[in-house]
Amino acid sequence: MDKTVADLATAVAGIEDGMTVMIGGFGGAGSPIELIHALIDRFLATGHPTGLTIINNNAGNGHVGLAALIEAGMVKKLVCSFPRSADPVVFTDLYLAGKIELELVPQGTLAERIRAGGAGIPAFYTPTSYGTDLARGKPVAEFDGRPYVQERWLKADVALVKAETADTQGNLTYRAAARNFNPLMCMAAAETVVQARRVVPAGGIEPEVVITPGIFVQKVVEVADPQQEEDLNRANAVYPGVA
Amino acid sequence: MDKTVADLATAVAGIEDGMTVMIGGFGGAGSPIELIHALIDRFLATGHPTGLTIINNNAGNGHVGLAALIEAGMVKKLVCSFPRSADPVVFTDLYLAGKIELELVPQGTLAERIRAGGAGIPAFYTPTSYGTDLARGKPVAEFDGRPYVQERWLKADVALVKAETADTQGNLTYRAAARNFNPLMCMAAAETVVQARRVVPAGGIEPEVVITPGIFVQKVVEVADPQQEEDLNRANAVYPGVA
Amino acid sequence: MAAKLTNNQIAWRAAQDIHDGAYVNLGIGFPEKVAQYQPPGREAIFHTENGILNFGEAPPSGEEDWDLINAGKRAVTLKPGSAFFHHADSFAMVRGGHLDVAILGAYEVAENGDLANWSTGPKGVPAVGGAMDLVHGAKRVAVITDHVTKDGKPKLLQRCSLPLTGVGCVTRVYTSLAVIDIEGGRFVLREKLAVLSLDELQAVTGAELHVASPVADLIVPEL
Amino acid sequence: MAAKLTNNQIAWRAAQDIHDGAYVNLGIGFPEKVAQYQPPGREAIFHTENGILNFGEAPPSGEEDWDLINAGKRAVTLKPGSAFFHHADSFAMVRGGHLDVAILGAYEVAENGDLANWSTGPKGVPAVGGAMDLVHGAKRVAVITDHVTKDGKPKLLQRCSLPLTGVGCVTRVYTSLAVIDIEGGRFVLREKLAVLSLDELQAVTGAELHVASPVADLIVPEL
Repeated sequence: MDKTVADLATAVAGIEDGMTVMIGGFGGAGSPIELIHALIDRFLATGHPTGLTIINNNAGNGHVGLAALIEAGMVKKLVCSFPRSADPVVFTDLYLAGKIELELVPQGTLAERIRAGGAGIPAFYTPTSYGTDLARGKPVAEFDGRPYVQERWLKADVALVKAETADTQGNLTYRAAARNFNPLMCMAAAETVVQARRVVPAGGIEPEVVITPGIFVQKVVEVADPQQEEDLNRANAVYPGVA
Repeated sequence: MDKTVADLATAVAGIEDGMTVMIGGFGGAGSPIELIHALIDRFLATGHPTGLTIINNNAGNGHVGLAALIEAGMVKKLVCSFPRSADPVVFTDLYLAGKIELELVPQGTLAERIRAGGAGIPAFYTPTSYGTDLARGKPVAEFDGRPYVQERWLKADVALVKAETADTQGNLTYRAAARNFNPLMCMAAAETVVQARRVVPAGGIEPEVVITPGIFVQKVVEVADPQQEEDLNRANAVYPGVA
Repeated sequence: MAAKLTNNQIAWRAAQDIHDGAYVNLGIGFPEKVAQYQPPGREAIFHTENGILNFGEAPPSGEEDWDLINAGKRAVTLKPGSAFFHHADSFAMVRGGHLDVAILGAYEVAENGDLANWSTGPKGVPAVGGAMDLVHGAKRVAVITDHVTKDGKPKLLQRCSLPLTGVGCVTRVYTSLAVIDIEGGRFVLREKLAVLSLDELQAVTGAELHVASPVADLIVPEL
Repeated sequence: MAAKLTNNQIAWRAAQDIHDGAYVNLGIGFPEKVAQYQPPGREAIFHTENGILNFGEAPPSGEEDWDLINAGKRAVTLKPGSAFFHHADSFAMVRGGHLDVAILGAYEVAENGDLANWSTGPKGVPAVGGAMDLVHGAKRVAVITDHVTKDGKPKLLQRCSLPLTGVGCVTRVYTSLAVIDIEGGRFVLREKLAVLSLDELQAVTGAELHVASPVADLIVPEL
């Protein structure tokens, strides 16, 4: 069993118009920049995929990665907890112009909904958002005298994930706080596509330290020297940039 | 911050009559034999604690560990998925005599209920047990055209857990399949008591490989050479044995 | 009706349907045998509820590590690429639809896909383990079983009489006499032992066997 | 009313109530300052939603590791005993009642404990982050805030006018003028600046201040 694919273009080849795509990362940490840029490349070459629903904690920063994906016009709807950022101009402009949909979800609920999608739990109750605007229209129930809001699972057609080390069977480790949503999204997508800084043979990761077991991963591509969103933005990078 | 305690007796000192106690382990793997035996010692010396509700996957094996706890007459009720074993005589006899209560829970539901208790999720829906005797009396709801059973969280007053390495702040690693329910029970108990084969200073466990973060742990005791239930049973051990 | 497959042969037949790269959970006991009969060149990855992916066969006697056991509490070994995880993650794999196939034993299977394999009734100590979770979530839930009970009664029925493990969950049954799919609430016969007529097979089956396409001979090696 | 605490002084006062060994989440922005004022001899362990326990202060400029950031996306460092975990485990800590205290900023706090700190209304892009999760679960939810808005209006009110973050969740408010508990749906004054009369404080507070026990002077060092 070898889940590695040859290049980034092959890795993102399964993403089609109208799909729901989870993208790992919290701010720049753990954001799979190269996979996102490969998807933009395909869109620029072919006009597809477009009309995507993106699930991420944020709405991107600057003009690279997720922000560039939105800027390219490929995104119909964003599901996230914090679509404001230091340089929010891309999403903000589209949102205020009514050209992109937003489903705002509290961060912990977002994480739990994704985990629920991966774990076969169609709905759960949380105290979070009870009595607030974000609970509107959602069922409420009382348990042990306290009110809770019912939330539904979130699933995706594809997840784009950034890992530190992957083995050929798709077992993964992450780096520091770049872990964040990545392991959850691996669980909740029909096809999980991983960019890893290092790909090793099966057995190259100690079974005790595997964070994402390979069963949750379908494709692995090595990106040996991944870009960091924060560095790109400090350099005022723009993707795809001037030809 | 130092969560280590001097000995096993101190470790289990907080367990009182009528409490709900989660005990880690699946069969013998990950079973905190020494903590359980320390609790039996206290009962034999003081008559307390008794009337305990125990949450574990099984009902013990042979005449050591959980089986010995039941045999000592300290357990009022058992919440578990598989109370049958190679030598089930202790639990079976009490159960058939109507002297111990049993709440039978499918294994995955048991794990998820414990995690829910730790994660502040009072209830969730699962397909497991729908249409079976074990779903009787539980609310049923349909999501996306499929029926699901509502299950409630499980919490405990105390969890007894077996770890491989602990640091003084309570960060834990486990050994192989001895992990099983242990990390979940750490999350779901008001007081989590850990026996670890090795206790190291803070910083002695790489932050990337921590399985249970210290926030879920209250007491740590070192048991350098823990007994393995399977070995004890193959030697026909009986606890407390003949004086 | 002397001719029937041995348990090893039933396990062999079930193993032939496991594709390369499949993630598989084998119920404890008889279904564990399926692992021995993986066709050469195909690699399945086995999952055990108690927190291991990609475990291998039992170690030599005396070399057991009792922290390295499967759901049946038998000692196992590891293959390259294995991983450990806790019980909630393990059942996320089960319930979340990540397993390609689960193969379970059965007391009874009904033509509507209902399975009874955990309780023989109110006597004794009830124990369910992971069975009720496994019947949900795996992409394909198959049963391996003798075609009839020890005293010759059908195990394939119109409706189960014993307490259910799951509702409408089984899609294929490998028995000692036949391979039968469950489709649209009916048993559809796919393969049967050549020595057996359809009528003979029907006579030991508790619900109607339908034939949708040519019935193949159920051929297995000596094992 | 020239006399008021600086943000640093408010943060200092809040820090004095954090016990040794406490697990603490500080909201992004102003509340992050609380970490600087831990009393000597007391060790708090800080949690950040994006998956770190026991992080320390910012690294020197130029030495940032952008995979090692807090919820405010600022670079941090690690202390001995730190741990990484994913977002679901992180919010299990939050929602599951494992944090001893969460300290948050506020637009408005009501005498019934309601908090508004995420939205100033329908204009602009809404963003909530982890605020709605943090107000539930932590054993103690405290607010640090200027006592009044920039244009002098009360932030402590009978009822919040802005969209709520949480219902009945705040139990103590540290302001630039006072320390106020929320008990039984009322503001109970615990400490106030000595230069300020109760009437003067009441005049800039949007709901009645109750006095249940002697009101202490709010005394903080120059910072």
